[in-house]
Amino acid sequence: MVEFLNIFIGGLILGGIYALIAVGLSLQYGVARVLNISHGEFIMVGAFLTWAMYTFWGLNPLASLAIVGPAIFVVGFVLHRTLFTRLRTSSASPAAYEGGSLIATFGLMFIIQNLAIITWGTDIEAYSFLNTGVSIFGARFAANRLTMLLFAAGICVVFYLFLARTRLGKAIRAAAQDPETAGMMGVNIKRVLALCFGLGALMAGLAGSLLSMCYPIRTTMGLEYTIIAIIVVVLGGMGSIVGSFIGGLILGMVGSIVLYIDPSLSLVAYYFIFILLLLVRPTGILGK
Amino acid sequence: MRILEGEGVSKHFGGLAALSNVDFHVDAGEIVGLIGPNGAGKTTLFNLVSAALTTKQGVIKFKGRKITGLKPHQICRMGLARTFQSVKIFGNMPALTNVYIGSLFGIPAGTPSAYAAKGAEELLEFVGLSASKVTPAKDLTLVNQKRVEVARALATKPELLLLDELMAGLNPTEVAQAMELVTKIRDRGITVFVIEHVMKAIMGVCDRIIVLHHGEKIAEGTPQEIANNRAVVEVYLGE
Amino acid sequence: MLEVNNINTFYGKAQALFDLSLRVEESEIFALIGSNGAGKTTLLNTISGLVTPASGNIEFLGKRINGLAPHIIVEMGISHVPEGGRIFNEMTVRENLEMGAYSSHAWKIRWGTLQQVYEIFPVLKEREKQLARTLSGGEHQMLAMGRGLMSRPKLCILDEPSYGLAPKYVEEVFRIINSLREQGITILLIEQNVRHTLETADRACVLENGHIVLDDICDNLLQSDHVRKAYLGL
Amino acid sequence: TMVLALAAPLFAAGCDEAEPEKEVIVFGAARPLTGPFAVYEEMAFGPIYKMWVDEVNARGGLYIEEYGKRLPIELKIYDDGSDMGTMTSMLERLILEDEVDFILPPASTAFLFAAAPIANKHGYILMGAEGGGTTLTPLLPSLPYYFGVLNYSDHYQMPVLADILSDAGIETAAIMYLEDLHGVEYSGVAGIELTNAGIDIVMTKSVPLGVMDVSSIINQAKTLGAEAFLSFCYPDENFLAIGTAIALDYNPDVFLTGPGANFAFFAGVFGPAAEGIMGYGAWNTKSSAASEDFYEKFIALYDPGLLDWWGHNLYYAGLQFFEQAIEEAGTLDQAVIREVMATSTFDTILGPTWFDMTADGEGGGLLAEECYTGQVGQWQNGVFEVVDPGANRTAPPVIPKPAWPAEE
Amino acid sequence: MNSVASIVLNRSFQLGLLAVILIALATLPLHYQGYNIVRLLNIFMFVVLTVSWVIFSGSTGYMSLASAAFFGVGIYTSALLGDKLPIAVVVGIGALVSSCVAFLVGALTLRLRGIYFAIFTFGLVELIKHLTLWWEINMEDRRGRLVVYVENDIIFWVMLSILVATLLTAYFIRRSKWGLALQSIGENEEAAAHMGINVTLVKVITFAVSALFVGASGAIIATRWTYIDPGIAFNPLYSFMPVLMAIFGGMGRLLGPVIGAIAFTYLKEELGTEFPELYMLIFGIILIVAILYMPNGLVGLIQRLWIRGFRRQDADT
Ligand SMILES: Nc1ncnc2c1ncn2[C@@H]1O[C@H](COP(=O)(O)OP(=O)(O)OP(=O)(O)O)[C@@H](O)[C@H]1O
Ligand SMILES: Nc1ncnc2c1ncn2[C@@H]1O[C@H](COP(=O)(O)OP(=O)(O)OP(=O)(O)O)[C@@H](O)[C@H]1O
Ligand SMILES: [Mg+2]
Ligand SMILES: [Mg+2]
Repeated sequence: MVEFLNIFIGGLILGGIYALIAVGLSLQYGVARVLNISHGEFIMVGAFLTWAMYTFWGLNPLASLAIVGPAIFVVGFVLHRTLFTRLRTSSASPAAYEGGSLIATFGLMFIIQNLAIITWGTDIEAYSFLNTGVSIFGARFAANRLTMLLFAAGICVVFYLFLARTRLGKAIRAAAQDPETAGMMGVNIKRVLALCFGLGALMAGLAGSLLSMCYPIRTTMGLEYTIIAIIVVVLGGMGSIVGSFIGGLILGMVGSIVLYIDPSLSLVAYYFIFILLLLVRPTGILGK
Repeated sequence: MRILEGEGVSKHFGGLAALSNVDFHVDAGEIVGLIGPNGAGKTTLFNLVSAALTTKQGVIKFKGRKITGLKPHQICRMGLARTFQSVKIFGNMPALTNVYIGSLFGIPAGTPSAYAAKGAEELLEFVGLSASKVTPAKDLTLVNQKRVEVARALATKPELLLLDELMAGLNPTEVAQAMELVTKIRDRGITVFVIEHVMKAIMGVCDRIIVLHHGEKIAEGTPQEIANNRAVVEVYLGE
Repeated sequence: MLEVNNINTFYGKAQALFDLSLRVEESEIFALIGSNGAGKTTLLNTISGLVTPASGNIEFLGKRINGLAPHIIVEMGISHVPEGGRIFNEMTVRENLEMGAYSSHAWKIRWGTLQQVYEIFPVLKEREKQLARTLSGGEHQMLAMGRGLMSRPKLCILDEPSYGLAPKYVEEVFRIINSLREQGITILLIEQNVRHTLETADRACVLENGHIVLDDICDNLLQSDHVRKAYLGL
Repeated sequence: TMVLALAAPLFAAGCDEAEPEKEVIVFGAARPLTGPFAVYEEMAFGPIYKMWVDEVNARGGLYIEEYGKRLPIELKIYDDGSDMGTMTSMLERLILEDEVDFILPPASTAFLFAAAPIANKHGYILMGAEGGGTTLTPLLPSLPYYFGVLNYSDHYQMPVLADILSDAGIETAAIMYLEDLHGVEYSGVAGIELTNAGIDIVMTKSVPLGVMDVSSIINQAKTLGAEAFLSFCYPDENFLAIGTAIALDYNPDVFLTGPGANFAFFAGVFGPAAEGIMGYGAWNTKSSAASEDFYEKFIALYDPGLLDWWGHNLYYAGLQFFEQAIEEAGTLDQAVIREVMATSTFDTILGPTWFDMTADGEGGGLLAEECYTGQVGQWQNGVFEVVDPGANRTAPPVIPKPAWPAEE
Repeated sequence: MNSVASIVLNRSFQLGLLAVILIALATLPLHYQGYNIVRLLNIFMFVVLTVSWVIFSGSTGYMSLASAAFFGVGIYTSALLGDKLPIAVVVGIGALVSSCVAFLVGALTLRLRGIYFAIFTFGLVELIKHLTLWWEINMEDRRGRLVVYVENDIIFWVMLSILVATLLTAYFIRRSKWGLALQSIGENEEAAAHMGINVTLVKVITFAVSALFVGASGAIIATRWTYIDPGIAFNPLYSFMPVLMAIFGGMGRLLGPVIGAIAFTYLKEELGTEFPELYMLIFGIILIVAILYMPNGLVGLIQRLWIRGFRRQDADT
């Protein structure tokens, strides 16, 4: 029973992280059509801001979510309004835009990382926060990881409700399917796309904040997280927020089980499951 | 001679029976119409015949040979060509290249490419597009894109041609021209199987009409018989 | 109500509309006729802001609208039902309709409008929760029109609403257009079903190669030799 | 137009320039300024070679008899982006195109392995810094220009650890190692040495780079009741292991992580929880007066959090040795300097320092065992004490380690 | 038209110039031993990777991120066999093994489309990497291996031959019926199938052919790297780089990827050595500016300038 809980809740925690990392990217690619290679850099910046505020000002990492999120949102929004909007209007076709924006985000990745290296150096940073055990029916878990899971789940649910229920959320979904027609319905497409990009960045920033509570951070860590995010998003089905969530949980559970059996196989298992699932469902779990 | 025949053809999408147990046939030299309300399964039938979709239920034979289970390119090389309801052209290629590809690959290997190129030009003229040879296909109007598709299909030297809603969006005068085109295709010795919603055209060119409704065949006969069939009037024609 | 003055529209270097002018009066059905590629869709797209004219002037209710973004034009009361309907396949019927009422003034009163739309198209109420992509062709077109109405337009632009529809639904479409007019909505219509259109509309103009060649009340056009020959196939 | 594209690089093939009068000595290196290994540049060899160059230049440079004057040192550092292909190319560029006088090593064991044959081929002395390993030992005879300074698994660390553990009466140990040359070597050697010392290895688990959860391993070690937990991973995984052990309340008598525990900032992150954790190294200000001086110099220049209590004094000593060998040789001829390095003993912050050469002095060498200030360290009251048995010891090991502190 | 231009555009002139350059390149190591050999062979390698990528992905629109897998397979072939067989044979085996892997992968996955295919192939690289790692550690109790040493000029010649083979293949595929089939698959695969094109066969074979060159260049470059392990051999960088270089150069014509790879490799190295602390920043800015102002890549820009140059000349005369 305890072992089962260890694996199960461990899987939830990992899955929660994966989902949180992926949801923002899913939004950016699914709606704004930008496969954001610099996604991980936003995670990294979120993590470093949180770390810096904790170390230098003693600010509670959970409280810093409220600062990091909006700050990174603004950056994402402005980036889209300037760079990507320009790119979109000057691109000959949607495919050309996707290719172009891929390159542009590569560029962004280099720029953000270099700026971060100038600011924070390349060494490892870490802090200890809520690092105590919490017992759930006899199984013990680190409090910071549970907190991260709770916040990740909360953020994802709020975000899902926002998309499903609100006027803006519906506009975002409509824009994801057919931006031009959404424009004809009265949606300010430029703003909605920028909003999506900004929200994606915001989710990345929050993910970074939460991750920094549990893992050491480095300014060069971004790409690793981008890769995880892309994998989860594709696994879930492009543009499906719920899919990303499910994809994250599946990978998390698989990871947790394999870590229990043989940790050295965990990454082999991730990629194996990923490849297998794609072969069975060529457009992801919830793709159409 | 039956150039195309199907027995007990069925297709399900999840729980939805898009086609159930349809028997049909097309004789060589005929123009056969396929009509039915939206969503009746007409395009699905074409997709099965041309192997764009596969099914395990039922048998489809072309020129007496079973073709279920074959790949689209094999069916094309046997002499069966088609156009698409939602056009599928090679958008960034000039109209002429679209047709040229048809003549290059649809015919037996070893044909000199100069011959194929000539055939392509001739066909483009046949569908009335010789003026737009070099225009990238995506810049043509929808109707002209459909004509490119017809020329491209003809370029593969088919014996049977499937036309899916060639006449949608045409005004009556243009419909008349399109009808003429269909007749001319038949006059080249090509059997034609058409889906249309434009009654005037269907009634005008077809020798025989098959009516589908909810994936089932509800009527079959000459245009006259179909126009007077009560079930057809009720579910399809209206009034 | 809508006044188009001397607009010229280009796709890249190719000119699609030449010095084109027309007027649509309040509460009428105004039809555009023309062979394929004549520029009808281009004209509608220019009016609703999807394409920007290179020169000329478009006024709606006395205000200049060319150069404005589509979402602002919708707010001003023009609703465009595009070629093929272009409904949001992955959203439910209800959500599609709500999207139609996205513009701020329509959003506040969307529940009322929704009931009205359901009255016009009772089928849509039955299918409320269904994903739009599972609708039949006719229902699909009804949804597109219903969505157009949700923005409470003063002017409704319909681009070939009967495209690809079975004959039975084509009748239905014209019935709906008539009932819209009865509710006082002005209609700008493109249809290939020329006879039916000219019998339904008040006035119409004939577009050829980006030029307007005829502009008259429909009864006259039905008598015109040119129209009879080129568009009615007589 | 195809032609033009192919022609372009040809123009780049420049012609030789006449050699100017020698004014500076150029030291070149391909270092990971970016990418996953960039952390080495900031926390390991990076600060040391910069500090050393500044010091030498402050003295006016290296005195080279051949030129009859002091020549200042200039650094030429290229970024290898943590990519092997780039590193090997950059190294050859430094040697062939820039014709630097000396090279400094790239970072990480694998990169050292790749760099050693290249340096050797061109007859450049390569002092090894971050990395080294048992796999290199059999190759040493064929690499006369290689001089490794860092201690590694069978290069005295594991035998010493085994002694410490058996002295303390530890009977069982659990090993977690990274799927990486470092992890594989350490776990392999630990298996041999600990078993020889009569310690039962109850668990050996490997984890992939980038692992995000090690609770199952910690849980298992806890269930098996392993008295010693040895984590042969990099800081990322080691931090995770410690954090998880604290949360899961697994407090073995010995908790060793390396590399990781040897960095000064480690104690900052874990605070009181760092108490009693062991790592490799080691040196501290008590090791010798020279160590104390070195420490003072370092913190005058850098954030004390960047200190490495394992490698820093070794890298610095290596450079001091290199520097004296060059001056002693009185020329920039690498072959001559190599002979001096292979046969001499110089004073460095480690005291008298020399290399144990292979193949009767014809092969490459490793820093002699006697020169090290310590092999195993342990955090005690905020100091990384050397706990080796013998003369190097600065404090006796605390085994069992204190309990994890309660979170306040 | 202007006479200089007409000479430059003359076919036999171009071929002649090409031959001269080729001979100049081939004989370079005979009288020169410096770093430019290394620089050139690195450039060649990236041109090979990029052009191979374009052979398949450029026309079909299937964005493959599997290059690193084929490259790594080549590298490992070299590491395992390099000391047992002559280097030319090793390179050949590397090419064939990569090609076989590509064939299998292609047969399995080419029904995936768009981003799914791209990320699948990426996942594949990682899977192979971690499997190799697992196998080395658990079955052989080691990690990484040394690769046989080969002289730089030999590497140079082998790489040059691979380059020539790649360019010739790309050129002839582009001009053939086969190339048209690939292009039509990129435009609309379903329609292509209905035109009588055996799309599966065309895709899988092209994929396998393009992997030949990637594998070969991996096998030869490994000897320069001297020491490799799975992380080094299967580095996703070598999947991303060809894509970036191809887009950077422009994919409209064969020349685009070639120029893109040359310019990119050169730029990256020069920036990395001139401004090691800031080059990522500069590089990032260049990428963004390039994509904003050169929508058709470098060749697009060159073409534009070229045409403008002609206009001016024409106006002058
Ligand atoms: N790939 C598919 N997946 C799921 N359902 C499908 C698919 N293709 C068709 N359908 C469904 O099958 C039914 C028949 O579709 P089909 O396209 O054959 O109709 P049709 O008779 O051609 O209609 P129309 O006249 O509107 O073109 C429809 O309900 C349609 O929604
Ligand atoms: N996106 C585009 N790019 C380039 N040319 C275009 C584009 N859209 C339309 N055109 C051209 O503009 C002209 C007018 O097209 P438009 O779609 O307005 O015609 P239409 O009258 O609506 O025709 P149809 O009856 O086929 O709908 C045509 O020649 C068409 O080829
Ligand atoms: Mg259909
Ligand atoms: Mg139109």
